[in-house]
Amino acid sequence: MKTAVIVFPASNCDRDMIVALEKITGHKPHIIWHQDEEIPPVDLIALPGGFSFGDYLRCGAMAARSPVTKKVIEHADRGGNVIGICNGFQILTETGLLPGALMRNESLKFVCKDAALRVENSDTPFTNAYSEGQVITVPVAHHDGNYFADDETLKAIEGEGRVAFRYVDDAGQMTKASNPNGSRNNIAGIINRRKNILGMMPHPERLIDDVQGGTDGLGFFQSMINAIN
Amino acid sequence: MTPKIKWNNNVNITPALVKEHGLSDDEYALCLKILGRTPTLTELGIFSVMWSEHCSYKSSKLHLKTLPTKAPWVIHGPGENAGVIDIGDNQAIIFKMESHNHPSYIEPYQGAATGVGGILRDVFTMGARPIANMNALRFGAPDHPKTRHLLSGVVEGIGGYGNCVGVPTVGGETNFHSSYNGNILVNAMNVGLADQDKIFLSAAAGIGNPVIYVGSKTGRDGIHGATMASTEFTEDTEEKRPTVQVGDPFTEKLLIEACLELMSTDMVVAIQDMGAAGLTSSSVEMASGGGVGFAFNLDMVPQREEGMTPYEMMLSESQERMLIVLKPGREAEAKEIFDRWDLDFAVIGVITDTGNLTLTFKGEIVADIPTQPLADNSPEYDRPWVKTAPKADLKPADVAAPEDMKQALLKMIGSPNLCSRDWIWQQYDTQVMADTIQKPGGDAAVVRIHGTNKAVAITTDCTPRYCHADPFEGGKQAVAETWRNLTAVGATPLAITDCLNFGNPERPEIMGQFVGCIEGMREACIALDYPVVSGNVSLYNETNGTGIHPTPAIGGVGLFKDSSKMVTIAPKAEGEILILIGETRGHLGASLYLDVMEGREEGRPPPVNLALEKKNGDFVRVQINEDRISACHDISDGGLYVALAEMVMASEIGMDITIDNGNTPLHAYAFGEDQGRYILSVSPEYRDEVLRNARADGVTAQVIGKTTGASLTLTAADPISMSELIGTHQNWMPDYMSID
Amino acid sequence: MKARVHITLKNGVLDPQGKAIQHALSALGFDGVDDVRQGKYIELDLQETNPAKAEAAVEEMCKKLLSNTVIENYTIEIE
Amino acid sequence: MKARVHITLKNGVLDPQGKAIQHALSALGFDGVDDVRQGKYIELDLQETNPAKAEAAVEEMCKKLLSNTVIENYTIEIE
Ligand SMILES: Nc1ncnc2c1ncn2[C@@H]1O[C@H](COP(=O)(O)OP(=O)(O)O)[C@@H](O)[C@H]1O
Ligand SMILES: [Mg+2]
Repeated sequence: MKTAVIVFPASNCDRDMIVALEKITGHKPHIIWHQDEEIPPVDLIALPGGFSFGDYLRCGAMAARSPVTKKVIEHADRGGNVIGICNGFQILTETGLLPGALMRNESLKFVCKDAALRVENSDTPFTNAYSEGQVITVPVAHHDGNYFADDETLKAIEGEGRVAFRYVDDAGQMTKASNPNGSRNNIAGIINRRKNILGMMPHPERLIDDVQGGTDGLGFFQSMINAIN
Repeated sequence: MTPKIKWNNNVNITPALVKEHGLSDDEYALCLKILGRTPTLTELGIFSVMWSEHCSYKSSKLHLKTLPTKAPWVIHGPGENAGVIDIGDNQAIIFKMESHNHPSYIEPYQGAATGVGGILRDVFTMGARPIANMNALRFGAPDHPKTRHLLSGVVEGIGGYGNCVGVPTVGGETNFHSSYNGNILVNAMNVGLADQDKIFLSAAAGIGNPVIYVGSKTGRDGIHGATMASTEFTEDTEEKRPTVQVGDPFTEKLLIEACLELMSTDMVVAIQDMGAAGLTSSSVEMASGGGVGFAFNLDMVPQREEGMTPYEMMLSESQERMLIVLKPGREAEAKEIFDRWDLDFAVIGVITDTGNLTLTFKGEIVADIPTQPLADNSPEYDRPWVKTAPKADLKPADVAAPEDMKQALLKMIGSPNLCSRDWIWQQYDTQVMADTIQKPGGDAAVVRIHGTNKAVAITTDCTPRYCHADPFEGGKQAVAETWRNLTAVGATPLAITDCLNFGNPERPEIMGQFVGCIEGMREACIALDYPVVSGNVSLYNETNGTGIHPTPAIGGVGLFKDSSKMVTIAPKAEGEILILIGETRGHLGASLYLDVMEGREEGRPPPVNLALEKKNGDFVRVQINEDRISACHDISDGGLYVALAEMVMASEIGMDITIDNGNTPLHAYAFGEDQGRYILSVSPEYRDEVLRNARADGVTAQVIGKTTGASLTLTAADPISMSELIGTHQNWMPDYMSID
Repeated sequence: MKARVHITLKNGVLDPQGKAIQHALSALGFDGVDDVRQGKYIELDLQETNPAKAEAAVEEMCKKLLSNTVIENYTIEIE
Repeated sequence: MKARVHITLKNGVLDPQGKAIQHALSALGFDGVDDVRQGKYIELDLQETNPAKAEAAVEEMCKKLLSNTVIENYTIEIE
């Protein structure tokens, strides 16, 4: 599986993503700087977490308008796989590749902690290694992860099974207390209609090694290998 | 259009002006002697900041020199931007702690944020990639009207900066005490990783080499009171400007990447961040350190505001700036790197053989100061001091037993100084870089050395109530506690950094506290073979004649050659045996129990027996490294029962404890803060071996119970359920902070 | 010339900041605040001297960068 | 009545957001933008019907909560 990781100024989970992709695919991803004009042909493009352009103005706004992002959009339009983690998810909504927006957390505070996620749809290139309804624990670390979409959009996303992950409690129940940021319907990650783009706030790339406290993130990467190979 | 400059550098230097710049008569006389003439206004400003307490360490130098700074693994001790230690395989750990107390009180968010930014620069300027942030915080009493606002702003600022630059904040400490009501302490520590053959120092060299300014533009930020005084001389009638510095973590992140990229080439001769006193101290340190002169054309300095004067440019504390000496002819190549990262890059001068800092502005020389005398002859005071009077001993019998042990323990773990810090660290990205293998909540944070099996353990500690009661014992204890916390996770302690926060050194009592703490630190460092490699002093933390509790915050760093040896405070299973290491006498003097339960602050602090400390710690470390221990926790604030409760909460496995307190009253045994103690949790198969090894090493060890069930059952206390324990521990801070 | 841009959340879009401010105000004892909405205010110094052209340019800036039209409205004043 | 509050950084205080926006605009090909400053814009719906009283109340809110007077200025409009 050939992959590329896009690096914007002040991306800061790029290395974590590169390490995870290399560990799992056995190949070093292409590292693409935001001003690069071309992305070599790859099976997957990853937009990593961080604070691209300082998260100034709106999270992901400036990155979404970077030259390289046009190439990401072209890749996605051709049906290529794209994932956006955290800041990457924010960028994907800013480009319009995914619907909705990520607003300031309801608490107004940055939140970093382990979050229990329920896999809502295991029939995607990003979740097929999990089973539907499975509860996994993956850390979140963000200031703006409060997913918003208007009623109509939300209905469409839900109706089409496009919620990939939802915040739940340890027992798998969707509760207010288990929602770390105020997201509508406890949404932690969504896919597009064509199922080739996924955006999610939690960080699976931080949980691929036992010493990191668990390996619940591995399935995420395994899914893509399953889908692509 | 640029307004016409009405700057006049040749103002009359009156005694009043000298005084406003904080220079004493003697200091000014020395300044005249060094120059051989009256200073210009710019020069006066430069002398003033260079000889300020903050930059010159004039009150503390004499005593700091007594601290041990050497060990075979120390590569660079104090004197560089940060301390450097050898961790094998050509790798080095570079670390330092620094205060940002005053700015954080004025503007908590920006003050704390720029504190983090500053300490990051101290570390990456030496060629290290920052890998972990720590923060040691002290706030006033919870019921003081400012505390909530300050806590909220400081934590948000630390997170706001550290999270954005992508360095995990992995631990720290947080105290509340009324002595900080008017002077909070915000001490930030950073730890970085470098290759030993890629360590950069600040001493400039090479006559004719270009001197480069990179990073943010210079504005009028943070120019001290002195500037306010000088406004009348600039004929500049603009509104009074705030002196608060605003941090730009985005630019810092770019600066880190650009500087590390530059340092991976062979272009750099010397590099130095612009910290306190900005361009002045960085250039004086670089020039005097290398025995050379600098000639700057200040017109070349990137400026954010119009009409900036040389005085303002030299004293500005705008953030996110660096000064670099390049090899000749490499400017274009270097500029390319900074262009790619969208950072300002300007050649502002050259190295000269004059030994002087020569500043030109609009074609006129505005300052010409010999740097060597300016740096080396900075004042040094042997300030009068008096020894802190010893406190009377407090016997266990002098402290009433609680009516109900269970309620007493709950009150302790739900008190401001012992409750969970979740509310704080959840606002920090503790895991970015994906190498954090022990998060906040344990005895020390542990961060893996990327791509290796090695890891560093990091902790910050100080118990100001002890330092206040007995500076010598308190200083000793602060060092020993960091050593103990590193040991408790299984790491080998290597070295410390410190941040010495005290009141007004011109008061002999305060100076006595300072001297006492240093002496105690020194003894502990020597006994534990644990040198000081960097540090920072913050004096005058005082309002209306009331100083803070003496607070020598210590940041300790230890190493794992094999990170799989690490343990946490959480027992792994039911049925494990709990072994108490060390002697328990029930010392309640200056304890948290006395404070929380009786509102008293009395008595001597628990003495630290350094020989025992070392023996117990070495024993514990060996047991951990030989895989016999499944969890370990040192006993600190709140004593044995609190430590046990913390282990139960971390594992969510209960305990059944039976104490043999002999002649010691049970509450003193349970809550006393005797030093040098640990609790080990071992699976039954290792029980006898651990006890046997302890006996062989002459270490006091006794079995006190086992892990079992879902509640904590303690001698003479009703069982406490997990939910009661965790709820009480976790709720205080969120509840406190939700009251607007 | 100077352009002033106000960026506000569309009706129906939740505003966590506004809500938090309203809550904090009431906790501080300020009663009678029915609603609070927080937006952005951006001032631009432009070299353009023709107001119509300036407005058109700022309109473009708003569409392309300054606002997220999924959730935000903007207004422009030129002076 | 409605109150509109503008909160802007004091003169001379670094505005990293404004700087970044200016930079992004130029990267998008918008030339001739000399400076950008970002501030906050807050709208409040008040029950108060007396303009003077409303203004006084909002002034208090600005001092106590809405603005950080160490680095920010505020202006209030009542309508
Ligand atoms: N300001 C803070 N930031 C991050 N972690 C903190 C902070 N304050 C305390 N902690 C964490 O809380 C835990 C308990 O702190 P403390 O009681 O000081 O530990 P100890 O007694 O072992 O020194 C530690 O893991 C520490 O790192
Ligand atoms: Mg400890």
